[in-house]
Amino acid sequence: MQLESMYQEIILDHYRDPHGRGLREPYEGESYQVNPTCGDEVTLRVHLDGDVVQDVSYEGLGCSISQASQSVLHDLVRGKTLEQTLAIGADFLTLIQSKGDQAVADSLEESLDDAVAFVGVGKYPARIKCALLGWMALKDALGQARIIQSGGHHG
Amino acid sequence: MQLESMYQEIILDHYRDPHGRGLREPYEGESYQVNPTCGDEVTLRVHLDGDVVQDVSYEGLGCSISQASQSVLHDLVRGKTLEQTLAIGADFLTLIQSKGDQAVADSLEESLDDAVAFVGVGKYPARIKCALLGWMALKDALGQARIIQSGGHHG
Amino acid sequence: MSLAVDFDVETIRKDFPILERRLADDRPLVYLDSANTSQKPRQVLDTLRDHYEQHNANVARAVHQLGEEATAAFEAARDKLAAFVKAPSRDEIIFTRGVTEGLNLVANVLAWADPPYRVGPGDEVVITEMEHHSNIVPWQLLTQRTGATLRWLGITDDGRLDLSNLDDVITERTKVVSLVHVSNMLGTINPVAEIARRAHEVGALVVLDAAQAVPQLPYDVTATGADLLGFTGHKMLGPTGIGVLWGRRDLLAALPPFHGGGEMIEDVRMERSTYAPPPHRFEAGTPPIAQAIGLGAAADYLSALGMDAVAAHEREITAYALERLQAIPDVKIIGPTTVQDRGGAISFTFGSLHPHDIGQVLDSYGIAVRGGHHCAKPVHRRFGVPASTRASGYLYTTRAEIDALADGLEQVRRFFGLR
Amino acid sequence: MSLAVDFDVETIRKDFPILERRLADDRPLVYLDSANTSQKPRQVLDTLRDHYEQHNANVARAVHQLGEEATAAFEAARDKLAAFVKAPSRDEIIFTRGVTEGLNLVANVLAWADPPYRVGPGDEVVITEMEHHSNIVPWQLLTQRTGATLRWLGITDDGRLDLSNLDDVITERTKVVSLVHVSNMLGTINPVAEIARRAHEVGALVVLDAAQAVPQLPYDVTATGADLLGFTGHKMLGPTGIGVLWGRRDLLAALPPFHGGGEMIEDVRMERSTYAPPPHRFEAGTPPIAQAIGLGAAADYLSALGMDAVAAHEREITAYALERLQAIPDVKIIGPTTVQDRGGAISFTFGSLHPHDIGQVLDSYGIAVRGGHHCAKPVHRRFGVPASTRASGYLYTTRAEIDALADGLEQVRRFFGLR
Ligand SMILES: Cc1ncc(COP(=O)(O)O)c(C=O)c1O
Ligand SMILES: Cc1ncc(COP(=O)(O)O)c(C=O)c1O
Repeated sequence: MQLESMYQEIILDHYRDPHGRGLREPYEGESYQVNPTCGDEVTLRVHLDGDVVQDVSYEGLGCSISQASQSVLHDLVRGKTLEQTLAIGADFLTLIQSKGDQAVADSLEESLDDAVAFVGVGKYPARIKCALLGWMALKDALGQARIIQSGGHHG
Repeated sequence: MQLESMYQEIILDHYRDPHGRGLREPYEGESYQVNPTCGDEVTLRVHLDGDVVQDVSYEGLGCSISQASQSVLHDLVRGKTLEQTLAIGADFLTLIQSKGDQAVADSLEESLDDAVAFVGVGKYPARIKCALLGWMALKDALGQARIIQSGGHHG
Repeated sequence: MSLAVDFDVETIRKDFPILERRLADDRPLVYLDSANTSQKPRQVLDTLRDHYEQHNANVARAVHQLGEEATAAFEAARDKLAAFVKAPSRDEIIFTRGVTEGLNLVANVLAWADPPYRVGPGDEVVITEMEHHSNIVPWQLLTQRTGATLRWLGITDDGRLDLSNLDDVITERTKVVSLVHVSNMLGTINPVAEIARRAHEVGALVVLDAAQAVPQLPYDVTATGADLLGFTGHKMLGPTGIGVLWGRRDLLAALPPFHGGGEMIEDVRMERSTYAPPPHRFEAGTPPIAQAIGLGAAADYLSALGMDAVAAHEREITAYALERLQAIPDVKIIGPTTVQDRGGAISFTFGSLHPHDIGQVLDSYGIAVRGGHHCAKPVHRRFGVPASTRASGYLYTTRAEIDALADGLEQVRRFFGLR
Repeated sequence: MSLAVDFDVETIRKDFPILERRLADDRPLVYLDSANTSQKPRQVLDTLRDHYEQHNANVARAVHQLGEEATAAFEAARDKLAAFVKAPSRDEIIFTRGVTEGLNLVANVLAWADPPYRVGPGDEVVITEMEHHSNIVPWQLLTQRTGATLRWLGITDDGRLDLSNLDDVITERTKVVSLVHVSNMLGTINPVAEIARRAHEVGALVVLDAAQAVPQLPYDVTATGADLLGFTGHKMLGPTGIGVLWGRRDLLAALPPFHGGGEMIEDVRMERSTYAPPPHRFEAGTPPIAQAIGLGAAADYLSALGMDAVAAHEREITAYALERLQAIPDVKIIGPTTVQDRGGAISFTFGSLHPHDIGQVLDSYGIAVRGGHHCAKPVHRRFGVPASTRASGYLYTTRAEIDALADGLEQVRRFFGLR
């Protein structure tokens, strides 16, 4: 049945039992993102230690896909370097925009791990934004954090 | 052929040789009317003597139908009382709005004389305004003239 | 309902080609998103095609045969719409793209109007918390740009307008009261005549968003008490891209133009222009000609069925849906729970499940509902939910489709293991 | 023209059902009013019908299958139109009702924009005497309402823009220069890039009315030098009720919304709202969904033929018409008399005969032309005539139809006994 191609078991698991939820201190970057179509929203914080993403904390309202995607995001980027994090984000975007191409998913398994389960979402254009909401917030929050950091370096 | 049902010989005669054209003094009412769709325009004056329409003078730009209709108007109402003039105007409107009904034309022959030739115009909605432009100006100019007259009575 | 004798849903459904559509997994379509947009009967589609294939030309401009035919059909559509909502004059029917444009038209010209209609600093505009964004944002823009103040009526817990402070909100400072006749989210039918009475007492104009009302109810614009009123063609079997703004004739005649260009003029000089009388003053540019003609055909279709019968069917199907939905554990309806003063849109929550997830599972069974904020975020905020699921039927909706929805919701529960 | 190899008018005509129409007296239709509105190929009509019968739903709102299909088709139409005019980004394509709405959109938001775009007291807007009313009246309304000043470029006796005083008219005070790319009355193709250069020198925005240009010429928005540019679907084989406003992405992002409501928002609270990025910011309410999809099909149709071939055919048929018409005694063409920098509309006078009378007689032979001021009164005034007759062909127009026009004019002469 079609439905399972979007709602893979891993996604439902993350949805029912999200990892790392809640907003935590300290943080260097914070972003609020909203999906105008459905009103879903997320607030996401990043805590950097030098070049390393020490924590991603988040809170918000949304569907299973957006909630699970944020949980997966948390797992994937914690402990990664900035550069690795941005690369993972780019890979996730590629996955979601692949229109559900399993070959693309397979090729990204090393980078994305569990998150390749989201490949099916790409077949549902209306849900793509749900899967990306947290990742947009991450990119935005990282941008802020780097400005603060570079400000720190210069000052 | 269709065309002759609109352009009856009488209409073409009036068009080629319009009666009473030109703006004259004295006058008590004047009206300027324009057909927004085609830009045709007419300026028309009425000269009343008591209750009687002594003269209708006019000038303007327009197609054969509007020109001929103004010429016919001039012939019809000169020398008529105000009340007769308004009745003739109402009959002309009925004729034009009859959608080309020859029975209506026949019933109005006494009142409209030559002007029943315009019955065919009623079949062409886009041309109805052409035929009525002068008559709208007449109604407007008469209204003005009566205000002036009644002002005179009171004053 | 004696009126519904000729109203046979199965016969009606045969007029709607899309209802034969098979979706993925060869499922039949169960279309319960009619408050969003209605489906179109072949009578409307045939009219569109016939117009384009036989009579297509621009209107009010050409003396040739096609031009006369197109103009006659377009203006006949104006007559049909005037009759459909019992407008006292055909010149009161302005064709717009939809109700959103109609409401923006009103909000814009009121900034430019002469007194007493002009909205300026110190004036107040009153709306309600129940409005669609299309009846909120234009007034926010107007009041922000003119220095006027926006005020609003609230909503009671059972989804009715809170009129307890009506006389405090609508005051001598109020210039405009604009509200929705039938809510697209709560379903509520508002007591518009009562509110209009208060508004007119203080000399305010009354504007109605009748987007959900005209498709569902026998309509008489003057009975509403409104001065101006908009609705939208695509929700009443008509094409997209067309709507109507109705306004009192004397009021329209006193208002300045909205957009400039095309046939809205009387004379144009480089220095200045004069304008045509209504309705043309407000119809700049080539109008949506084919769409107006198509909407005329939609009005014919509805009139042939009888709007009393359409309304009776809507009530019946809504009552059945309210009953079935309320019987499902964890379903909570937002808005009136009986058909008393209620239209056909039913919004609800289902446990803690998100409307996207509910809609996605229903969709896998061919059931089309809307999930989200339905362009009515403030109402959702009022009820403390970010989004809801909405089911809305129309004249082609059957009880079996409501059953499918109820069964579908049980599948949703199973799929997500709703706790 | 090597490009025209695949361009066979007789084959093309088979795609246009209306061209088989028999008029009164069983005359075939000779449609020479395409500058007013074009006819529609069955490919466009089939697309419309298929959309309504198989995929109809509202867009950007629903997670169900029909909603996804309708949204995908609507957004694909945006891609097609972006490609058709070589827009650097799809987000630069705003769907409007037509060019009139597009131009009004621009004129309105410039009243509300932040600096440097806002038009206010002391600022100047420059147009030309050659404009369609749709590119005059919006700027009159803007300048009247904001206290700005309207100025314009004149026309030479042979129907070209008079650029001799360009640097005096476009000055440091100029905020906007808005002009027609191809005149709907004179046929003139204006040197828009040259004028845009001067406008940009003084920091003014350049707006183009491309209503006649996009249907006839291979188009590249960036090559025009425009900042904003509008065109209309019904003149390029598309449905009525749809048009496009193109704008530079960074410029659109800096402009405030036009109308409020529907999907143009990011968040709505009763107190205030925030807005979506372009293009959605400028598309309030349910858009003309089916019409946009239909226009996409029209763009496909034109692209398949190749706009170079379409333009070559237009030039060829225009050259032939200019030649035939000029050979008729008493016919006087208003505007350029050769195809050099010239589009397809040919306006003319015929002795002292009124265009209504000319058109009526031609119509009795099945020949459809336009008579009147063609929504361009100032140009007519400039040439000292109240009205003119206009013949305009398109990709389906044949030489035989031009012959029919020339023969028809001789019948007009006979009928009225032209002296
Ligand atoms: C040059 C020009 N500008 C503007 C318009 C107005 O187009 P629309 O009526 O489709 O808005 C037209 C056509 O009528 C035109 O030819
Ligand atoms: C109550 C109400 N108002 C306004 C609208 C907006 O209608 P449209 O998008 O057709 O302009 C809708 C429908 O979406 C509605 O239900």
